[in-house]
Amino acid sequence: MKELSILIGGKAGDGIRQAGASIAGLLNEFGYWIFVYEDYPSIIRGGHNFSIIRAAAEKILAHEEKIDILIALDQQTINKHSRRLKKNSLIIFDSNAVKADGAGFALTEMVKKNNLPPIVRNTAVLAVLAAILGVDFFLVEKVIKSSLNKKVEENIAIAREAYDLAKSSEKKFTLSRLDNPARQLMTGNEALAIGAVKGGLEFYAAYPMTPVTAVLHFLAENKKKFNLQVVHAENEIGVIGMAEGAAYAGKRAMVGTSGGGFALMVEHLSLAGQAEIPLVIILGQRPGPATGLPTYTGQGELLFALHAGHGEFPRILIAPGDIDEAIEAARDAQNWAWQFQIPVIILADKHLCESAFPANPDKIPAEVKAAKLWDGQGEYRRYLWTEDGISPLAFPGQVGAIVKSDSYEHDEDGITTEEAEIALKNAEKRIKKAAAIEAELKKKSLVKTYGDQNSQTVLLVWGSTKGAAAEAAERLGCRVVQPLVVHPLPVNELAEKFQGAKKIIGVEGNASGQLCGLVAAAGFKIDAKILKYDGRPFTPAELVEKIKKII
Amino acid sequence: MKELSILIGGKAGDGIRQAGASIAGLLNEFGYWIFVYEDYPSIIRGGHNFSIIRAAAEKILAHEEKIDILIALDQQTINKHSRRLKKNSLIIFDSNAVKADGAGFALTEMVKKNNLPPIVRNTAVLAVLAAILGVDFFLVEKVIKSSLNKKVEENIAIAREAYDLAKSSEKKFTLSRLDNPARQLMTGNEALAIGAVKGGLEFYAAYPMTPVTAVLHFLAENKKKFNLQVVHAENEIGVIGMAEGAAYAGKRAMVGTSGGGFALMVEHLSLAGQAEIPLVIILGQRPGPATGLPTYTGQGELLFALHAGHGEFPRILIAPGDIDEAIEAARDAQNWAWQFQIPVIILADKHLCESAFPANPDKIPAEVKAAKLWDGQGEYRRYLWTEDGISPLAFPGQVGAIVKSDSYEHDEDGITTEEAEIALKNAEKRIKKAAAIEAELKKKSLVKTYGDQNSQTVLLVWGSTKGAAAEAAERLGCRVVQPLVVHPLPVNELAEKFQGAKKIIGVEGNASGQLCGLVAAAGFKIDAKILKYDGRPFTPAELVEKIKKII
Amino acid sequence: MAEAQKNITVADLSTACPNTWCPGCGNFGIEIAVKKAFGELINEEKIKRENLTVVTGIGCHGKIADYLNVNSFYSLHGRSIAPATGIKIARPELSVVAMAGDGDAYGEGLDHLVFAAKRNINLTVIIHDNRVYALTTGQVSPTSPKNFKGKSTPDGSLDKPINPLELMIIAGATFVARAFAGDAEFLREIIKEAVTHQGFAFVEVLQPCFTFFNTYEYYRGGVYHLENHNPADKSAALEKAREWDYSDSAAPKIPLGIFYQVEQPTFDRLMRE
Amino acid sequence: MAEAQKNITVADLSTACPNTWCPGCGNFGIEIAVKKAFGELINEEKIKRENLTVVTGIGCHGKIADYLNVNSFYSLHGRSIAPATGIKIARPELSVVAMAGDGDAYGEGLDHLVFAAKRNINLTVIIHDNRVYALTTGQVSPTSPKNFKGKSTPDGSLDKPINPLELMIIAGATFVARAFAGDAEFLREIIKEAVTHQGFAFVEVLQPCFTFFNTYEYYRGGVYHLENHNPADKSAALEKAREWDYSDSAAPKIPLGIFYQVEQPTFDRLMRE
Ligand SMILES: Cc1ncc(C[n+]2csc(CCOP(=O)(O)OP(=O)(O)O)c2C)c(N)n1
Ligand SMILES: Cc1ncc(C[n+]2csc(CCOP(=O)(O)OP(=O)(O)O)c2C)c(N)n1
Ligand code: SF4
Ligand code: SF4
Ligand SMILES: [Mg+2]
Ligand SMILES: [Mg+2]
Repeated sequence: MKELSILIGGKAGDGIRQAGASIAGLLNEFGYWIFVYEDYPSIIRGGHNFSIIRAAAEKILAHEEKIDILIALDQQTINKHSRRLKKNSLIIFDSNAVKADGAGFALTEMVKKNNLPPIVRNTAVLAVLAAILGVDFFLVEKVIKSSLNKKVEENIAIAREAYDLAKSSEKKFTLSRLDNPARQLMTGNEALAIGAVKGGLEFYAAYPMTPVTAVLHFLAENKKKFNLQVVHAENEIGVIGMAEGAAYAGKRAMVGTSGGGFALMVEHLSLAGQAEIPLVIILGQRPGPATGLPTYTGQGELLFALHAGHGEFPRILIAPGDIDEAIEAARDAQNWAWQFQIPVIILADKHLCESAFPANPDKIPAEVKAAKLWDGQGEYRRYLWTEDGISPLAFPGQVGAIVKSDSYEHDEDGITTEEAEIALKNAEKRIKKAAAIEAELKKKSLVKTYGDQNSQTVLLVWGSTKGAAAEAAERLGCRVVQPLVVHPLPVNELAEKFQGAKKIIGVEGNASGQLCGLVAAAGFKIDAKILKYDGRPFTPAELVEKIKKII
Repeated sequence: MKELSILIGGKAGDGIRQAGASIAGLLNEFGYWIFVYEDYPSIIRGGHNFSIIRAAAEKILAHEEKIDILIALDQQTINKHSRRLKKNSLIIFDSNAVKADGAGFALTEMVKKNNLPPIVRNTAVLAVLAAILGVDFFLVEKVIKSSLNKKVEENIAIAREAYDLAKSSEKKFTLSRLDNPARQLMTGNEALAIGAVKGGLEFYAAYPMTPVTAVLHFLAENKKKFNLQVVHAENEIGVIGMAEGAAYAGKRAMVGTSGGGFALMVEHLSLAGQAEIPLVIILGQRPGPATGLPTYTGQGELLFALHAGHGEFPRILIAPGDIDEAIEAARDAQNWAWQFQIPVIILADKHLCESAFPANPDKIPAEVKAAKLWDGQGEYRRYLWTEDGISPLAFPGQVGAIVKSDSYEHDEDGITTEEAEIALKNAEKRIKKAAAIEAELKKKSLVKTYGDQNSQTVLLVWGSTKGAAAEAAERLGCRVVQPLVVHPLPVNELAEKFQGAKKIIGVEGNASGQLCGLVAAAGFKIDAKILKYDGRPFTPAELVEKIKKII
Repeated sequence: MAEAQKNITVADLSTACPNTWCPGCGNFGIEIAVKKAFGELINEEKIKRENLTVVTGIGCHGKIADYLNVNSFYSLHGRSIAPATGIKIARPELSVVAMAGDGDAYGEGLDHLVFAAKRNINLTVIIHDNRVYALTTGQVSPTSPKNFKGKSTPDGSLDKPINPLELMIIAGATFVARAFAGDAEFLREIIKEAVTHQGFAFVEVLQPCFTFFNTYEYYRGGVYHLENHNPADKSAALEKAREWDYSDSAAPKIPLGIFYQVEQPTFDRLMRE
Repeated sequence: MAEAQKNITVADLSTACPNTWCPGCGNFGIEIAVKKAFGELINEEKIKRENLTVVTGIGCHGKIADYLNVNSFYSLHGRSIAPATGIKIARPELSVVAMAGDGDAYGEGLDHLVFAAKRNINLTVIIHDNRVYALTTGQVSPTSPKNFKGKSTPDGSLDKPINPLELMIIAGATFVARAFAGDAEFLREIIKEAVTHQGFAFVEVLQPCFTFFNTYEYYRGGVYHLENHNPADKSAALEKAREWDYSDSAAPKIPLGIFYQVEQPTFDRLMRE
C-alpha cells in the first residue's frame, strides 16, 4: 500500500503522544515518509488526546481527515473519530475499556497481570499494531529501546505477549518495506532550535508557553553540546530584556513565545527598533484572543507581528512551512538580524512546532555570517550614519570603543537628543535600512511553488498551511505559491510566481485573510479566500473539497 | 489686526508654559480665537522651552511658522527662533539676559530688586507685552489672579512696575478688542477627561506618561466632583488589569497612556477581545520607536493600535482632531465600548493633548447610553449567542446571575472549552459584532470636510493634523477630508466626501502614510503623500508650500 | 428579580464542567476547602453569594474558575491580582477572592501581588503553590527548591526559592497564612478567616502536584499547626515564616496557620473617604 | 588595536552632553560619586574601563547614561535590570552596573529586581531613590511616604511605602547598602565596595529631588553611618533596615552604610559550571 493513516486516541496521561511517536518510528523504519499530528487539550490528565500518524511512499507534509487504522484506548476515541473511518478501515482497541468491532484485545488485564501501570497499554497496543501490519518483532523491540529509558525489559515482555496474541489476527493491511533508509523524525520546535544553532545562536531565553516550550526544553537539554547560555526567566519582559542585553554584549540571542508572551514583549521589540539591537523572536501562533485555545493552531498574528511596537522601524517576518524551512528560517533569521541590526520574527504555529516530520538537518549547512564590525579606527560611534543605514558594531570589552545604546532618539554617539534634524536623520536611517533589507532579500529565492506550475488556479499560502495545500494542489492540478518571507514581501518574485494566474485563492488559518491583505496591498488581486479559524489545521482532503467549490 | 502670533521662549524652569497660558488668557479676554502650542524637551530644568500663542479673529486650529512677537527670556530663544521673524516683527526680551534689537527691559534686575525668584520674570514679561499691545492693566491683573494662587500680590506689584516701564514703548501692534465673549481655553487632555465623564466615566487608572499624564492629574484633582475612582497603579499592566476588573464589575472605565505604556497593555487588550470587556484606552501618540522623542508629537501608531493583541477581535479607533472632537470622542468611546463590549481606542497625540484651544464643553451634551442588560429572566449566560453577537450584561452582585468571564474560548456560560465547533461559533460571534459595529457607525456622520468642498484636490488627514490642513486648504482653495473614526473606516461616507476628487493627497505625521494604506486598501487611490516625522506638528504655511509643490 | 438562595451546599457551588486535574492533584483539596468555606460563609450570612467574585490566573490552578459556580473572572497568566484590585475598588461591597499559581503570582505577576499587599486592599489571595509550572508540563518556579530538575533546568536550577510569607509580611499584607492542600479541613477554616478579614489576606497553600512535583510525603512529614503564636506580633510572624525556607531540606518543620494578622485601614475604604 | 588608557580622571569619564538636571538635584552627588568610584576602581586595576557597562532606566536618573563616558545601555522605563542580567550572563567578564529610579525599579519593573537578587547574579544596582516620579513632574512613587500629595494623589497617597532594603535582603541580595546623595564621598566608597562585591550588590541612594520632593533637610537631620554593625549578620541587617520605615516621621534615625554582605555562588558563575 502506498500510504497509511493511523489515529491513536485516549486520555491525557495515557501516553498517546509517546505511542504516536513509537508508531511513527516503526513506519519510519519501513522507509515511509511520515507526518505526525498531535491533538490535545490544555490539561495534564483526562480529556481527549490523539495523534494521527500518516505514512506514505511519497513525500507528504500533512495528515489526512480519513484514517485506515483507529487505535482506541478509550471509548471516547471511538465516539469522536468513527466519522474518520473508511469502508475498509480497521479498529484496534483495548477490549477491557472499549466496545467496538475489530481487533480488540484485553490490554488492561494484560498490563495489570504483569503488575505494570496502565500507561504501559501504549506499548502493548504498539505491538498489536506491529503484529497486524506484519512487522517483525525485532523492530518493535528496537523502537521500544530507543524511546524508553525506564522499565525497558518489562515493556518488551508486554510487547512480546501482545504481539503473540495479535499475530494470528486478520492482516487487512500489509506494509511492504520500502527501499529507503529510516529518516530522522523531528518536530518543528527541534528544527527551529537546530536552525538557530546553525545560525550561531549563543543565548536563548524563554518563559514556558505552548506551542514553543519544547524549544526551551531542547536547548536546555543540549546547552553544553551547543555551547549556549539558556535562561528560563521570571516572565516574558525579563526574557526579551535579557536577550537584548546579551545581544548588546555581542552574543547571538533568540527568544521563543506565543501570542500572549509576545504581547508582553512588544515594548522591548520597539526598543530593538530604536536601539538597533539584533534579535530573533520565535512567535508560535495559536488561536487567540487571549488564552484562546492554547494547545491548538492558527495563523492569526501576521499583522500583529508586522505592526507590533510603537513607532515605525524595519523588521523581517519569516514564515517557514515545513521542517527544512524551519531550520533554514532560524538560521537565516540570526544572520539577517545581525546583518541589519533589527528584530527578526519567525512566524511559526502549533501545527509546525509540534508536528513531526522527517528532516535533513545535515543537508542544511551552518552559516554564521559576520556582521558589519567596527574597524577599530578613530573614535567609535555606535550609530554612525552610513550609506545603507547600517552602523558598524562594537561591543563592551573592546578597548577604545565606548558603546552607547539608547532608547531615546540619539546622535551618532548614542547620546540622547530631541533635535528635529537628528530625529529626522534617524527616521531616515531606519528607512535606509528597510531599503537595504529589501535589496538583500532580493538575492535569495523566497517564494516557493508546488503543484502544477502552469495552472491558472493559484493557492496563496504561508507557513504550515503549505503542507495541506501542496498536496491538495497536487491532486487537483493547481498551483501553490508560498512566500517564505512575509515581510518585506518579495513582490517581484511573487509577480513571477503568479504569472499566468487567473484565479488567486488565499488559504489561511485566520478569520480575515491577513496575508491576502498584504498581497492585495502590493497590487495583486485576490479572487477568493479559504479561511479556517477553529484551531484545527487544514488537511488535503478538506482543502480539495473547498477548492472544488470555488473553481 | 486680524491675527497675531507670539512666541515666548526660555529654559525649562523659567515658567514658559505658565507665561504662555497667561498670554493666551489675555488675548482670549480680547475675544480672539486662540491656539497654544507647547514645545519642550523631556527635562525639568534647562534646555529650551517655548510656547507659541496664536490669536485670530477667525476660528483657527493650528499655530504658524512665522511669528509677530518674539519674547525671549534667554539668548537661545533668539538664536533658535529669529528665523521665524517677519520684517515687521518685534522682539521683547530681558535685557539682563539677552542681547537683541527691540524692546528690552532689565527684568532680572527688577525681580531681584523685589526679592522675588527668577521665575517671576514671566509675570513681568506678560505685563510688558500687555503694555506694548495697549491692553488695560486690569486685564493683566485679572489673568494673574486667575492663574496664580501663591504670591499674588507680589506678582501684581511686579507686573505694575513692568507695565509702567514698557507703557511708553513704541506700539507696533495694537490689539483691537473683538466683539466676542472670552472663551474657555482647554487642552486636549482636559477635553478627553471631560468627554469621558460625559460618557459616564466611573473609573480611571493610569501610570504617568507624556503626553497624557495631565488626564490623570485632572481627573485625580476632580474625582469628587465627577464621582470617580482614580488610581495611579504600579505599572501599565496593573492599570489595564484594574480597569478590566472595574468594567467586569459594571463600572465605566478608561485608561490613558502613550506608545510604550500601550505596548505593555497589549496582552490585556486581547483579553478584552476574548472576554468581551468594555474598555476605553487613550493612546497619546508621540514619536517612537521606544522612548524616542517623549515630549514631541507623531501619528505613528495607527496600525499598531489597529492590530495590537494576539488573535482577531473587533475594536473601534477614534481619532479626534480638535478640542470639541476630543470631548465627543471620549464620550462616544464609552458608549460604543459598552454597546458592543469591546475595547475602543482613542488615538490622540501630543499635539492634541497638550495644545490649548477654545472649547465649548457645555454645547456637547452628556450622553450615557444604556448597554444591553440581562432582563433577569431564566439562567444568566454571560456569552449568550445572539443575532448581533452581543450578549446581555449582568454584573457580580446581581442576585440570580452567575457572571463568568473567561480568557479561554468558552461556552455561553463562560466555561472553558476547546471544542472546534464552539471556538468557531465564538469567532463568528466576534465577526457578527464587527458587523453590528459597522452598522451602528453608519448612523452617524464620521467624516468631516473643510476648505472648498468642490475642489478636486483633496487632503486626506486624521487627528491633530486636521488643524493645519484645514487652514492650508482654506488658503489654497482645496478640500480636506478627515475621518473621525479610522477603524472601521466609514467607507461609504468617505466615498461621498471624496466625490469629484482628482487628486487625493494624504497628510500624516508618520513615515509610511498609515491612514493612506488603510484608505487605499478600501479601494481609493492615494495620489501623493505629505509625511512628517521629526516630532513636530504641521503648520498651515508649511503645508501650503508642500501642497503647492504637488499640485 | 430572583431571590438569593438559602442553605448553599457544595453541589450548589459546583458547575457541571468536567474536572481535568490529575487524580491525586492537590487542587482537589483546595477546591473542596474553598467550596465549603464559601458555602459556610454564605450560610452564616457573613458574605452574600451574589457578591462573591473569584479571579484566577492561568495554570492548573486556574481551572477552579470553571469548577466554581460563582461569579468569576478567569484572567491571564500572572494577572489575577490587578483585575481583583479593580473589581474591589469599583465595587467595595463585593467579596473578592483571587486565586493564583506560584508561577502566576510570584513570577509573571509579582508586581501586582506586592502592590496589593502594600495597599492593604480588602481582597483574599489564595496561592495554589505546587512549586512548579504544572500546566506547561513541569518547569522550575519561583518557589521550587534549589537544584530543581525541571524541563527547563535539566541539570538543576541555580537559585534559591523565595519565601512568599516573608515577602507578604514585609510588603504590607495584614493577614498572612499558610495551609496544606492535604488538610482541606484546616484550609477551609483558614479561608474563612481570610475572607472575613478586613484587609489584604494572603493564603499560601502548599499544593502537591502529583504529576510534576509530588510533595505529599515531604509535607506530611513536616507540617504542623502554629500554636501559642500571637499573629499580631510581626517579629514572631517573620520568625515563624523563616522556620522553613522552601528548600528540600531533610526533616523540615513547616508551620501552618495564621502567621500574621492586624487591622489597618484598607485602600478601598480610604479611597471613599 | 587601541590601548587601554591609564590614570583615568573624572573628566575622562564625562561626555560632552550638556547636563539638564535641576540645580540642586541629588543626582549630581550620585554622578560625581559614580565617576570617582569608577575612576578609582579602574586606576586600582580592580576593573577594566572597557569592561565597565552601565544600564539605566528612564527617568531623571537615566540621564546619567548620557553623562558617563562608558559603555551604556539606556533602556526602557523599569527595564534596566533584565538587560543588565542578560549582559552579565552573556559576558561574565564585564563589570555591569544597573542604575534605576524608584518608580523604575520598585514600581514598573519590580519583578526583575527581585529575581536578580534571588539569582545573586554578579551585578551592581544603584537606585536613585528620590521617592517621587520626577521626570513626569511629580507623582507618588513606591517609596513616597504615606499621604504624599503628588499630582496623581492631590489629597495624599493612601498606602505606606515599601522598604527596599528589607525587600532586597529577603529576596537574596548578598550586598545591601544605603547612602545619601548629599554625601558623595561616602557614596563613592559604597559604590566601590558594591562593584567589587562578587554577587548581587544593591545600593539604595537617598536622592533629594530639588523640584518635586526636596528632602535634603529631612535626611541631613536623620542620617548616620552604621557602626559596630556586622554585615554578615542577617537579623542585625534586617533590624537596621527597619530602623527607618521610609515614612516622614519626625526626627528619623536613618542608618547609612553596608547593612548586609555575604559571599554566595553567583548565577553567572554557576551557569558556566
Ligand atoms: C503570558 C503567558 N506566558 C506564559 C503562559 C503559559 N503558561 C500557562 S500556565 C503557566 C504556568 C503555570 O504555572 P503556575 O502559575 O505555577 O500554575 P500551575 O499550572 O502550576 O497551577 C504558563 C507559563 C501564558 N498562558 N501566558
Ligand atoms: C512604560 C513607560 N511608562 C511610563 C513612562 C513615563 N515615565 C518616564 S520617567 C517615569 C518615572 C520616573 O520616575 P523614577 O523612575 O522614580 O525616576 P526619576 O525621574 O524620579 O529619576 C515615567 C513614569 C515611560 N517612559 N515608559
Ligand atoms: S499537573 Fe500537577 S497541578 Fe496540574 S492537575 Fe496534574 S497534579 Fe495537579
Ligand atoms: S526634577 Fe528632581 S530628580 Fe529631576 S532633575 Fe530636577 S531635582 Fe533632579
Ligand atoms: Mg505552580
Ligand atoms: Mg524617582
